[in-house]
Amino acid sequence: MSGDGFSRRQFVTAGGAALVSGLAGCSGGGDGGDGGAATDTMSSADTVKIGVLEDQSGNFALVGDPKYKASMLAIEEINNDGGIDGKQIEPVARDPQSDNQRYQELTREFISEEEVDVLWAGYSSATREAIRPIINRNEQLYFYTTQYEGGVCDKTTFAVGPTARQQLGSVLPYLVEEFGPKIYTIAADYNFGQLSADWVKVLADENDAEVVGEEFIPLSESSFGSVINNIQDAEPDFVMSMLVGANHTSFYEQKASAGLDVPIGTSTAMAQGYEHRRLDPPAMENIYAGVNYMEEVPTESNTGDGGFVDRYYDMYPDADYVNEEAETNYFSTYMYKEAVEQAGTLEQPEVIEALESGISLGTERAPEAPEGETIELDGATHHVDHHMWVLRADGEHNIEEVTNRKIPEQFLSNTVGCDLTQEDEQTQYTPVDYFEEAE
Amino acid sequence: MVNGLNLAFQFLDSFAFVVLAAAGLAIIFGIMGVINLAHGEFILVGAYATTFAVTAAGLPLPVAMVVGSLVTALFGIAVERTIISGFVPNWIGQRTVGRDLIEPLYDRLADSMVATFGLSLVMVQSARILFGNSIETVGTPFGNVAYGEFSYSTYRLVLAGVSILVLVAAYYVFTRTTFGTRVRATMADEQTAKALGVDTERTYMLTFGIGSGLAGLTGALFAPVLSMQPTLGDQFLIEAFVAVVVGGPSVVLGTALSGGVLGAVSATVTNLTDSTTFGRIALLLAAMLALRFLPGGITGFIERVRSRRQEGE
Amino acid sequence: MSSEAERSEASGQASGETASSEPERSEGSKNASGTDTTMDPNVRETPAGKATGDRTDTLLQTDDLVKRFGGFTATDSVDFSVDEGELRCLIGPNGAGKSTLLKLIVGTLEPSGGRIYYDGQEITDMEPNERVRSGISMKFQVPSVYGELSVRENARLPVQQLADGAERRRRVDEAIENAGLAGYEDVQASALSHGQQQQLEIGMAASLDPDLLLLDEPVAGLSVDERTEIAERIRRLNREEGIAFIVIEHDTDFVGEIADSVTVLHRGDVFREGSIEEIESDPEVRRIYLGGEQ
Amino acid sequence: MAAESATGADRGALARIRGRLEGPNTVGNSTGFWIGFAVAVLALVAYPLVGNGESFSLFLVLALLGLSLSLVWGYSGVLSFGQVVFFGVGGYTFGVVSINLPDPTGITAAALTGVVVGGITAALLGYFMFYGGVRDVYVTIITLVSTMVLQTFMAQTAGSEWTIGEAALGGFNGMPAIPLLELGITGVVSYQFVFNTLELFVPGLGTVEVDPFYYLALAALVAAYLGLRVLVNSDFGRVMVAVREDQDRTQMFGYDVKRVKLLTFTVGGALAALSGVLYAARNVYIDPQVFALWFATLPVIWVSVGGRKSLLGAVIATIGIEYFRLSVQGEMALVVLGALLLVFILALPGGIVPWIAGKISGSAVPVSELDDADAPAEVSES
Repeated sequence: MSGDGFSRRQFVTAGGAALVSGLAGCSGGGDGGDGGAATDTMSSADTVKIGVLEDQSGNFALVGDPKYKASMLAIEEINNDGGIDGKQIEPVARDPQSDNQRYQELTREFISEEEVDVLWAGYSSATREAIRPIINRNEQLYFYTTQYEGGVCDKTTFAVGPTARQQLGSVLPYLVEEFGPKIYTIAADYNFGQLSADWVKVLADENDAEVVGEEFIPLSESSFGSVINNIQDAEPDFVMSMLVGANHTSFYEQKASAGLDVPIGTSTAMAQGYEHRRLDPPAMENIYAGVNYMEEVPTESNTGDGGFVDRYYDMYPDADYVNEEAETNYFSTYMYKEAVEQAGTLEQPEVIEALESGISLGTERAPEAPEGETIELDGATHHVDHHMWVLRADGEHNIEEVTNRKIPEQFLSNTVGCDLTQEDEQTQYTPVDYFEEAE
Repeated sequence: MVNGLNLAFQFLDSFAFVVLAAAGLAIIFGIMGVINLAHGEFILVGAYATTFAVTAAGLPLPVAMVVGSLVTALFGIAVERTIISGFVPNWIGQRTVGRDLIEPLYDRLADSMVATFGLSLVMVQSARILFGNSIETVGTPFGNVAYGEFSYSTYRLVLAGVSILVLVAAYYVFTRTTFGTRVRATMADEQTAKALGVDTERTYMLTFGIGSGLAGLTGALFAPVLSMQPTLGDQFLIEAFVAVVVGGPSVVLGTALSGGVLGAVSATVTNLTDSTTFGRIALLLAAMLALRFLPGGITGFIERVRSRRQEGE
Repeated sequence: MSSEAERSEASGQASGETASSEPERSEGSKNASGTDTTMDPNVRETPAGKATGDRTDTLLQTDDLVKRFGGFTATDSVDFSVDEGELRCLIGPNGAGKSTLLKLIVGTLEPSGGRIYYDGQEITDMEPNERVRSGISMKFQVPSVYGELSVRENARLPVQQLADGAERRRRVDEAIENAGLAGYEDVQASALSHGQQQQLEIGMAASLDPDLLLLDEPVAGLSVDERTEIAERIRRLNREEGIAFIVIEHDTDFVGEIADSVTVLHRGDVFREGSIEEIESDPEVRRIYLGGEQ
Repeated sequence: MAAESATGADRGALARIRGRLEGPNTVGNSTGFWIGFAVAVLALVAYPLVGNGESFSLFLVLALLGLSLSLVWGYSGVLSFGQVVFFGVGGYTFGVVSINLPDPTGITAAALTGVVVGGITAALLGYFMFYGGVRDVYVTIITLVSTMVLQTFMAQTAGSEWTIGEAALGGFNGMPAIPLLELGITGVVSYQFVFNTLELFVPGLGTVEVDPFYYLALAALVAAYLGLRVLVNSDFGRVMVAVREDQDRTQMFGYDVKRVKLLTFTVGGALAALSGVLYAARNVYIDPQVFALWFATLPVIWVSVGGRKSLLGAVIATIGIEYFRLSVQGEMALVVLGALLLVFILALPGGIVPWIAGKISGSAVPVSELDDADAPAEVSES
């Protein structure tokens, strides 16, 4: 891919070209059902096939597009730097359009026909759960990079995004200390929102705070008059918000215009959908995001000149924002490179083994992850001990750092005892099985 | 804790949302018989046009809103001329093949549904290609009104007021003006209306334009309050259809009444169960029951009651 | 809004007449069968077969039948009866309530008051399709055959409930032949002429072997020989199959050709009843017809 | 006709079968049609040898959903958005029952229960509407609203309290870990159709591994298509078409129009549920997206583009549109798809297959060649 920016016009023509090849349909090149010795085309013998399925249209395009762009950036950098173990990376990318049905079909095609060596796919938890049966059946090495509710202990899945416990664990204690113990939780009314709300209860118990109210809002809701009134009625010290999606963004706008100025801790706002760039100030004033990464994270490897942000915008001049998931796509590609070079082969079981031997970025062998310091991939749980930041937006939506510290993934390792180096598993654990206060 | 004023404000909020969501559709679907699945995208055009008028052209918000509605009205007329009435394709057809290419979509419910679904796919994706996955939102004007420990955004109350104004204006235009009578005559029986000298082509065009303009106005009014994304139209679609159908034959009055009923149900249940999910499900179930037990919709029911009372039974 | 026009035009008439509780019987009307008007349902047992010649049993009886649309009274406490095998014509100026009466009998309209008896049972609240099953069949004012289906398919629909296999085919062919549509079996019904559609619809209604066939202006808009054809058809059905008829028709010659007796409806009530000669010679009838009355 | 000879007898039987399959209510009644049909089915049978059977089977499953709407809308005039409701109910029921009874008998029972529960749901919704005098656009809107109710409700069933026995409904993330489809009786005979490969010896190609689920879906689709052809050409089918054309007139021929609509709606619901069961079995997963508005609109588009009054049109259009929708890529994909829909419905309002049929047979109405399909060995007296 040429070095200059991947402007929209080029993308459209590429789309057109893909359209034509696409018409040949998924039955085209594939050598059909015969599972005999794969008569690989020559190119795949000495290239690394990386499959990237990220939403560039549909409901999750806003947060999915940066993920796609970051993967392409990492791949281009590695290729320019000699590739993996001397082999150039051949990216295989299609737009699933935020449609779980397309994810399933494209995952099938990427595994059985394109025969990708590794797969990055999916923003929402629903998408992960939709394709995990296909991943498990084919024992396909799979990176899931979105921050999520946590608890997935799966032999071939690497959930390298931060978990709800890590994110809420970074922002909630600070807010309790800073503003007081009374918490009001508002969350999107689906799995992620409900499990995150359970984690707020667990963390409140650990930090002797108290959840005075909890409210779940359907993804399709966009008027928050009653929610704002309930918050005012409960008079909490701060609010924990795990709202998700386009419709929920309007909560922040409506909260500001209703004059509700209680501090709000969040694990989803600003870092994923960059609301502070899209809404008019002071909508996001006094919002505290507990995340592993945002474009404004002040580390040398991120905002320093020639850093990750600069390189990202060099490649995509008209990109909107470098969000949390983009960084995870980026550094996890380097983790994969490390693992393949350690394993010396593309065979997925060996690469998984190398990944489980503990890959860390920020050492002399591998560049530092944009979120800063060294971060390690924990072999047993396939999760990452992230460098967690708490960042606050002021009246003009400028982002300032509040705290930052390393928070390891504890739920799967300590509480559940998931150790994939010892025994294979493909289950998702939830806090309610282990903490009674999460009832 | 159900606070009277809270409940009232929430009711106004739901009422304004349902009525404004259904405003344009009441005319395009209610009066003209076109099931417009791209209704949400007409609202999107109004919202984007208003936002750009403020951010790019620097116009004050009220002026930008008028611009937003007009742009959508013109867009609506363009859609009507090309797809709905097939005037342009037939004009071309006459000159090339010597016959009309397509038949108008009026009163062809299923076909208009498929056509407008295709149109909505094109509009959402084009908006994404041209303007990206999101554009900057304008701020919400007017502060808030505080009462006790609560406060409510003044703009939301203004929205409720405007929604009533829109209804009154539409009611006046469509029932008390000669233009209104011409529209209803054309829709009731185009042939007879044409025979009576009504320029039905122009009436169809203008009526569709007004319907689109109203949808654009809804987009303009909600622009400061919603996040500007190509898929913002989806949240209006179901409420709009339900309100129009539950409203019944006398379209404008019906939309107001169904907006009231559905708004009340949604606000009350949300308050009682403290869950917006059940508030939304209650609204949908209320709509299903209304459609079942009031076959002619609310105004159909009123019509029957009035005529039965006259029978003196 | 739509019923606006109807209401204003009718309001002028509605007034006084219906106020009296006891429906004053227009003098001179005699009930053709001479039996007491109020039927005692359980006394009369239903005849086994269809009595062809026997003219004494009342097949249909309406009691104080009322239908109001808002303020307008379409039928005003009508007492009306038809005997088995009787060919009754229904005439009267427009808006006299003829079509309304038919719709009340067949059940597509619910009465505002009064009762309807058929073949000894009360059918006031019976579903329309149940009434058809018990022997009442109707041809609508606007010819309504299934345009997209062929003539044969149209003819099969009513018959398939009654017979299968060879018997069904015989009846289908018979219905098509009687409707004068032999050779048109595979033609799409919408391609038929107006007259042919009328004939087909009459054939379909008749093929249900009804006891009572209601025809709403069967010859409206037809040529003279088409009218005689249909008149002949009705008479043959009446004589050979013993089907009783209620036929609404303005054309008095047509009525003269077929009617056993005639009922004149005026302002929603029975105005005169009798043979065609009596009706034609009655000055009162001519007056209300020719609009002498303001 | 003269006395039948031996060959005549089976020709008579064949003609009788064909007689039941043909009639004015279906497009394509000529021998040429049946030859074309046989060729098409053979092509589909051979497809996995050439193309990827595993992914193509999705289109066969969705074609069943298209057929269900074609029956309900095309043949009895009820435009329903609710087919995806029964599709989803069927799929979820299959998931719940099979997770709780994961052995072959249990899974087979789960499949049947899914279809039955889907049919019952259709019957209940149908009774609620038709016996309440609800007609035309109101039916469409009620079914549209019912999909929204289910989507909103199912999306929030994520908590642990929303489990039925072992099966967690899973809320927005969908129901995980549906057992692999294995039909039969435990211990006696059973075969696993999903995530399994079938060795076929094909002369000239050697042994080839194909996806058995593809053939299960193909068999279900062909059986459903032929079954519906028999239904719509039967006496009941004639009443359905009469109800579609003019329900008031049909009532006056003594038919209980409400009951006819309810029966058709229930059969359509069961067929949609069957499609949902196969969908959930194939993907080993089902989520509330199946109740989403855009998914509920797809069947209407398939049937409109394919041809409202043609079962074959629904099948061909479903497979064609879904194949295209899935394979076309790039940013312009949705724009192209939207534009195509617009052009198709404006240019060919009647749908493709009736248009083609019209072109082939030259006359507007596909007239059946057999003069009378009831019984070939007729002896005409008159």
